[in-house]
Amino acid sequence: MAVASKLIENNFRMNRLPHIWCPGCGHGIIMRGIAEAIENLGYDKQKVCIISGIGCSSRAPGYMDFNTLHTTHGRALAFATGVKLANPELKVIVISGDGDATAIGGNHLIHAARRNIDITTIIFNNNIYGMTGGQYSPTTPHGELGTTAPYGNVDNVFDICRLAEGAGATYVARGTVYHAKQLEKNIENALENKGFSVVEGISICPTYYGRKNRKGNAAEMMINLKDTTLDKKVAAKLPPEKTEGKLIIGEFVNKIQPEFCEEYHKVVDKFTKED
Amino acid sequence: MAVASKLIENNFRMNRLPHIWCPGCGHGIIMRGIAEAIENLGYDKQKVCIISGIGCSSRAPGYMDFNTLHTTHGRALAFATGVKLANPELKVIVISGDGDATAIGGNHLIHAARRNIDITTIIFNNNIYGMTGGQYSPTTPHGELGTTAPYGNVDNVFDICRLAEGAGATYVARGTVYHAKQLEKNIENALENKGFSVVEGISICPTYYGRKNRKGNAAEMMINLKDTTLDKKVAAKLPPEKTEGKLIIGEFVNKIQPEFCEEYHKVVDKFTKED
Amino acid sequence: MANRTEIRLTGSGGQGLILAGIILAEAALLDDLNAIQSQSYGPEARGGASKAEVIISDEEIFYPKIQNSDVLLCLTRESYCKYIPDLKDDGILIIDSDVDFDNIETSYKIIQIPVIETATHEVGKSMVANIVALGVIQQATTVVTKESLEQAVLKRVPPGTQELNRLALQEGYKLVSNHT
Amino acid sequence: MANRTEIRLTGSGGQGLILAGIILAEAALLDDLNAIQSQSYGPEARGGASKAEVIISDEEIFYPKIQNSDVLLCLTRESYCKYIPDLKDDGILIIDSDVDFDNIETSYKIIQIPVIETATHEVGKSMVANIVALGVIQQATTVVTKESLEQAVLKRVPPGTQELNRLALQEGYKLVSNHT
Amino acid sequence: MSDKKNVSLKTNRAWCKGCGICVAFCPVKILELKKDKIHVTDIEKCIKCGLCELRCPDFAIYLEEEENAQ
Amino acid sequence: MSDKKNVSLKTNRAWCKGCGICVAFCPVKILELKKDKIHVTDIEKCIKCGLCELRCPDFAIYLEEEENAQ
Amino acid sequence: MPSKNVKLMQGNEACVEGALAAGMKFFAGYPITPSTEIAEISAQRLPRVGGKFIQMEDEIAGMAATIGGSLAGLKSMTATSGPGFSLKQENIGYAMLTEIPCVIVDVQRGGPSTGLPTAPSQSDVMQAKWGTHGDHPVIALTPSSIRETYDLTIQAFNFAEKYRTPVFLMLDEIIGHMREKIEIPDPSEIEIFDRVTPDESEKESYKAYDNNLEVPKMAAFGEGFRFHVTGLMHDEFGFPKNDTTVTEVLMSRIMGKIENNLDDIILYDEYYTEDMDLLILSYGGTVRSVLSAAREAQRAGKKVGVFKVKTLWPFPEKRITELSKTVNKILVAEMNLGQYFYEVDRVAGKNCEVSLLGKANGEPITPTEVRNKIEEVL
Amino acid sequence: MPSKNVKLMQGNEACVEGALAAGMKFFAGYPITPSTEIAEISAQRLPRVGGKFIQMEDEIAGMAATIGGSLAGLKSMTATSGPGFSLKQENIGYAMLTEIPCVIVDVQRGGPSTGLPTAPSQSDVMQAKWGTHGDHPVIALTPSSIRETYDLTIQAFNFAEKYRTPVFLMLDEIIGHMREKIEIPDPSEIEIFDRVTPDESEKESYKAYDNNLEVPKMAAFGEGFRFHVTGLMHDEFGFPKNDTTVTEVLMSRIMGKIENNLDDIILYDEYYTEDMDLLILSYGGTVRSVLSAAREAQRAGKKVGVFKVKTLWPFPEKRITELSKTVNKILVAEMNLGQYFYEVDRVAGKNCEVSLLGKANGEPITPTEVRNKIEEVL
Ligand SMILES: Cc1ncc(C[n+]2csc(CCOP(=O)(O)OP(=O)(O)O)c2C)c(N)n1
Ligand SMILES: Cc1ncc(C[n+]2csc(CCOP(=O)(O)OP(=O)(O)O)c2C)c(N)n1
Ligand code: SF4
Ligand code: SF4
Ligand code: SF4
Ligand code: SF4
Repeated sequence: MAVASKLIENNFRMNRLPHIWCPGCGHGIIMRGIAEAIENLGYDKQKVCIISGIGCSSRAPGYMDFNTLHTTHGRALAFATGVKLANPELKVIVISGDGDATAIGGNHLIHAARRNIDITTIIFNNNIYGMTGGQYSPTTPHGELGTTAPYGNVDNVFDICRLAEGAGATYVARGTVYHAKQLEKNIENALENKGFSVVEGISICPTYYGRKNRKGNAAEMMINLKDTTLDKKVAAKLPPEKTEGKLIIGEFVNKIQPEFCEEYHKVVDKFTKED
Repeated sequence: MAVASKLIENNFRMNRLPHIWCPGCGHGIIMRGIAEAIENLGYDKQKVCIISGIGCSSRAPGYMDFNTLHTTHGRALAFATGVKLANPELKVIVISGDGDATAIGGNHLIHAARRNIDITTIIFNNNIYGMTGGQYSPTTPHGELGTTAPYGNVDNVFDICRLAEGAGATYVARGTVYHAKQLEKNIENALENKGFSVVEGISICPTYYGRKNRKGNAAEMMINLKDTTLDKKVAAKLPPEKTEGKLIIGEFVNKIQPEFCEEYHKVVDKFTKED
Repeated sequence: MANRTEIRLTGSGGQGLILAGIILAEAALLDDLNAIQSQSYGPEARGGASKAEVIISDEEIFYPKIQNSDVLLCLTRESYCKYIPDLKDDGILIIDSDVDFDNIETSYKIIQIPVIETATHEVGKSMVANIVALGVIQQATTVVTKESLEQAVLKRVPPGTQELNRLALQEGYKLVSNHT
Repeated sequence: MANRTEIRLTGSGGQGLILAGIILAEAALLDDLNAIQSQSYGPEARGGASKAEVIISDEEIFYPKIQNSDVLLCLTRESYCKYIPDLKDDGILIIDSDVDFDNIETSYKIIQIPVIETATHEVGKSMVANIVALGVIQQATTVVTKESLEQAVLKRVPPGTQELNRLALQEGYKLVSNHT
Repeated sequence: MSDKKNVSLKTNRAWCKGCGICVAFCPVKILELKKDKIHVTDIEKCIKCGLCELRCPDFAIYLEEEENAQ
Repeated sequence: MSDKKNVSLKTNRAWCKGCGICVAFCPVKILELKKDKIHVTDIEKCIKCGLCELRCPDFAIYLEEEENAQ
Repeated sequence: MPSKNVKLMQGNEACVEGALAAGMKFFAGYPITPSTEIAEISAQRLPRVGGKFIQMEDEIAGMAATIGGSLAGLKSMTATSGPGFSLKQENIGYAMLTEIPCVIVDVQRGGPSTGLPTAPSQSDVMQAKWGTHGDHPVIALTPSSIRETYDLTIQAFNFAEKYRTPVFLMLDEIIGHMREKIEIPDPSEIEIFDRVTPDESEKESYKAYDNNLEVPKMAAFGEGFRFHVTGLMHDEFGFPKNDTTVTEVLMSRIMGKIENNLDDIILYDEYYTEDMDLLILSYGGTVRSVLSAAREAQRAGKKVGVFKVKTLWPFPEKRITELSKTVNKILVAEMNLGQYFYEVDRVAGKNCEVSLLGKANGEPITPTEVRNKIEEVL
Repeated sequence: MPSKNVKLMQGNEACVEGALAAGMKFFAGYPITPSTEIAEISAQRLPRVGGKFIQMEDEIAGMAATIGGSLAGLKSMTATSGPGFSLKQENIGYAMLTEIPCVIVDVQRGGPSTGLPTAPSQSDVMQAKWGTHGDHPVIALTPSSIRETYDLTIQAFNFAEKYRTPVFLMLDEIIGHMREKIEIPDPSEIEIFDRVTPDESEKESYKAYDNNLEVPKMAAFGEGFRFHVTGLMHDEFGFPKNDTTVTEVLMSRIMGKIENNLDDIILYDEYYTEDMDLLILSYGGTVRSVLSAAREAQRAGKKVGVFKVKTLWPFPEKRITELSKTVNKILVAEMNLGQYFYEVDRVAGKNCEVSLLGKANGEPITPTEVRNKIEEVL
């Protein structure tokens, strides 16, 4: 008897599973979604390259049966930029945590967005630093607790999607692990965008964020995701009172613009064709 | 006979002038504007602190007769955050170049914006790295030349104002050295905003950006600023054809939101009042 | 030679073994002994398997890690397998009744008792299994006094749970007394 | 001893002195000599005062910087003041006519000639003052041959400006010949 | 999963971490935890919706295509 | 600069770098460069608009309040 | 019953408590194992004493904000581990050249790179000395017990303030994470050094980099001195100067303020060094294994001395030279593949044989390993 | 008339030309004086040979992208100066542990901090060895002429590819910015080393970190090997392992691949060393002043030998030890306040007297200064 579904067998390094994530950690759901999106799109796995930084989420590539690179904290996109420009044939996916992508890695995120380099970034946003044990991150809501915010976080949060948009990303979407199917679809669309794509996947960390902030167990945190989010299209039809305080999910940007590697290759081609 | 106006004598270190900037460099105009804004607002100069990174523009604090700090490339806002939080009584101003603020310093820019810490950042945007001799920067227009973009820049640009807005800045404006009076007004408003403010001051670098891209001499570059920009309010009344390709100047964001140091002090106060 | 006891508390994350280790060490200090508590992590700081170490001695303790333990508490099979090789020949293995151990010739003493079940059913909170375990260790080793242990427990547990924890300790003592 | 000439070209940024230094060094290579060209910057890479150094020798040149110059070209007063102390006692000072120099007892040779004016009026482009200066230096020192200098100039100047630059060189030669 | 007839529900207790997510979201309530591991109470009632598989973070419950169903 | 009567145009040739910006923007065209430094051709025509001061990057031209104008 | 001030405390916690005792009022950092507790406890404790804690976006910013906090007048600290220590290096160099007092804690873990993030190591010892570009003086202290962590953290602040310089406190994961008995000294017993500040009368003449003083006085921003600070070479007023003499005078004062005060700065302990056949030099968590083995050796009548380094940098050259003349063999025990060993060998190698007991596999050097090495060497 | 291949070339330009000759196809960096020309010339030249140039947002990203480029199969380089070198250190450590070939050029300038950005210096020599956290091997080369810059850049690429490791090329501002005669060798004369790659048949069994090989074969992403790379300690397949044995085996292979090949890697030149009263050891731009003074001394009949270091790291311990037994005095001349001196003193100081001629004021050491020192010492 097989121990896992075909999807898992086809796309994961079976001998590396089960993964190290805690019981109920949402990260596994997003990781599965990425694999399913890749499979749905029929990409050649030899040409798929998955790159991450450091964090719980950043452990994902180690489990996935592609060309995989686990780099330094926050720098995945900079490594990915090198890989992609050096070999534009590769389908490059970056997996990152909210801390990894937007705290220490914030600069690489906005510059990759500015360049519109053809990389798909999936941010596993659990609103906390999981790997180091529950410090607040740039997405920990104001007032909530973290080990370094013992009296309630005084910081404001990033709206990752607005940040990515402001920096120039050509595909931007947000989904949650509760809305796993939609999230998978967002990832597919992101992968199909020729340019820089950001998908913010709202995850859950029952171990730290959940426990610190009394959000209940994993299942309760999932239900909470259902209750506190609204689809963009649905929200558009509601009066403001009904959308207030809700996290909007859905696609925010999906546009076509010159892609960095293609632009660069126009220069190279000019010379190599001359020869 | 005095050698300079009262404004200069009152706000500058006369023995450090003339400054090192090239003939026609726009940076002096913005620096003067900052001094005038401070004087107009009547700030106590003992309480004004001006902080910069590295670059031609970042030399400004050395000339200005306040508490001044010339730091490492890109890091001015991180130093400034320390200064401001440690002593919130100080009026903290950061002067930065387009490279300093948005290339190497991009992360600190977006995080200072996110925190809405009460710092006013003036970005001297000359669309190039001046100090190191003319390499393209994140604001060098697509297709233009820099020493590292010998065949035309393939990168896309940041819209600094949109980036700052996306990151959470509560005051955002753009002006130019041609529109020096308006720019000064923007700086005043920025200083008066209790929170994080960004003023993008479009400057001119005749030595590198101008020469490389055949933009003419300093005066011609100034005139060009007049011709290629449109005030936001004016633009709002024009049909799209008339605004296309123009750089919009004016105020983009001006809103009130909780400021970081104040929020932090609420926590401190809770304990110190208990005593 | 000095009187030195090395105690290893093992199980899985969330069982409160680090806290138990701290309490045990603090109890030793109350007895005017020296104590060092340390723990080791997996490849990262987050959750997973858990191990706390306590060394108690009447002279200065230099090396803070356990080389061979005198006492080994195991609340999971995984931790039993990993740490049993380092138990001294004349040591004591305290193992939860739910955990299978290998039936081999051993020279160490085995105390198999229902720590977790006692916490859940006798005390009423599985959370206090760590305190039950402390009672067991005290009774089995007398490395610290009951007075100091109780004082140390009460200092560390959340307000309002004192009675519960006192009961947990008592149940721990009893488990050993009843153990044949 | 080796035949070694140290030449310092000084003035302000934008006068093309670095290019002149490179051309002079390349001319020396064409004459099968060794040459090193270097420059020094102010506190930053951008504009400002400018200094180019060329060392020409028939043996291997180790130390690439000038200690005391044999030839000093000054196109501005500022650069004259800064570099005149390092001119050798038997050196040559070539100084633009617009620049005042201090009327003191000197043992070095002074050639004051209108380099910039010649470029502007005789050749018609102030831009080529650097090439005029090269003509002057050649004529005053013969450190490189005229053939090599001309070849080196023509290799480096923008296409279409060859005639202009050739003329500039000639005017440079003439300036020295006419100088009393 | 298109033809629901040919699939059946499988669990992998070795990988299951007992988080209870599948239990909470099973529409026909046939999942429970036994000794902190997943357990199917009544396989007959399974409607093969795949919601458990979709949200199991540990790939420990899934619908498998029957090999010889064709 | 409010009371234009009491101010007069000054230059500081030592600081002037000859960029020509003030020359280009003087509305009454009384500024020029002489030996790469600022020069006022006809001070009488100065309307004291201050545009030169506003845009001079080197603070080398400015309107000064007359000390004893009151 | 032990005294009321006796506690069981973790190394990282003792570091924060020491810092607070020394007057720390500002902490900026970024979490990283195994230093994170220092940030966490600072976040809890600082607001309660009117101090400020901020978690920055990364380590570079953490270092920058720490410097900023100090310039605004507060005693400031940051804490990190290997990867973060690497990132901070540029701004550490800035603090050295601009002479900004602050304390940088590095709780060392297994490297290189992400390496073994939760494992102990002492492999940043040379990075502390040479990690940033350019020549610069370094003060680095390393404790080997919880009480020493408390004391040396205070010492680190004192040195920072006294000599206007960043000071490193090098912990290792063993010391950072273990809990041990500590008797907290009474505040009255603790000597605290505050930076020397200029007084009102100096407002007009204030030289932030007065070369007539070994350590120039330091004003805070906002107090009316309006001085300039730059990471370029600068004159006595702090303004950039591209001048060989200015550079020489500045650099020699900066190097000199440390070199001229070695006797004040260099701290170490010696055990059984009166009469030795072998001297073991060690520090931090490792010296505990050495002391354990040496105690045992002494009990067995073997003449094994121990030199416990507390000030890693500046290097205790004088004392080690002296000792190297009294012994035939020196063994350097450290949790790395040989770092401090090089300096010991340079200095002592001229007089005796120097060998290394190094280990970098994620586990501490055990007393048994030291014992075996003693037997091998003696 | 000199040959057609004779040119006047700047050091930074020779570096790019050497890199292109070695097969560089990827450059990622961030401008900084005095290294900027390397980026600028790469930007001009690379697209013309089908290569890629990218200016990243900062030096950290520049280093990361360089590693990425190499993993995708291209020979990669980055260039920087002191402050940027400090910033790159974390990712340099990553490249060392993950064994990614690449060349990192550091054109040294006056430090610490922003210091003297346009002035020459050799003060990053120890940073090259110890700048990143953790223990690691280092290869660092340093040229003293334009031709040597060309040759050693090729050598740097060859070592990087041969040993699967980052290699430093340490220039100084003197060499980087001066223009000198260079005769470009014919491509047929240049030996080029390409990384050893696994072949098709190994697809299923490929071990990116095969410990049976001194230097494991390196596949590129996208070629069908689907391997994993991590900066954590890892097993032979590249997967993270928190295991002392795995760590030991990995680290000893990584250290060993350099230590076992010292004879291949260590390059130096000797002048007049057969019969000496004094040996001067120097490198880079400074050795030119030394050679000038030594030539003069020899002409005056003084027995002054010169040891010109080309491979700074690994340290040429064997040869320096030998030489130190044949001479009474060794003088180390370097543009810093004493860095390489420490290693020379450690190794040679056991056999002879070692002294330092150091300078760090923004100006090069002149032949006159060397001459005076020779007179003082002899
Ligand atoms: C340079 C550096 N700084 C800090 C760390 C410590 N660190 C590891 S992961 C992490 C944050 C993880 O949070 P996030 O990216 O949100 O991912 P999660 O673990 O929550 O999935 C931190 C701070 C590090 N490894 N390297
Ligand atoms: C860490 C570091 N990297 C690079 C440099 C080199 N550098 C100095 S200024 C500068 C860019 C300046 O451009 P910008 O910020 O736009 O200011 P401008 O000079 O144009 O006013 C660079 C790359 C440096 N000093 N430090
Ligand atoms: S700590 Fe949080 S994010 Fe990390 S594995 Fe556990 S639940 Fe997931
Ligand atoms: S290089 Fe450009 S930005 Fe710098 S001073 Fe000159 S004109 Fe201004
Ligand atoms: S969701 Fe998965 S891991 Fe969680 S209980 Fe169900 S089967 Fe187990
Ligand atoms: S704008 Fe100023 S610097 Fe330029 S020419 Fe006029 S006075 Fe001179």
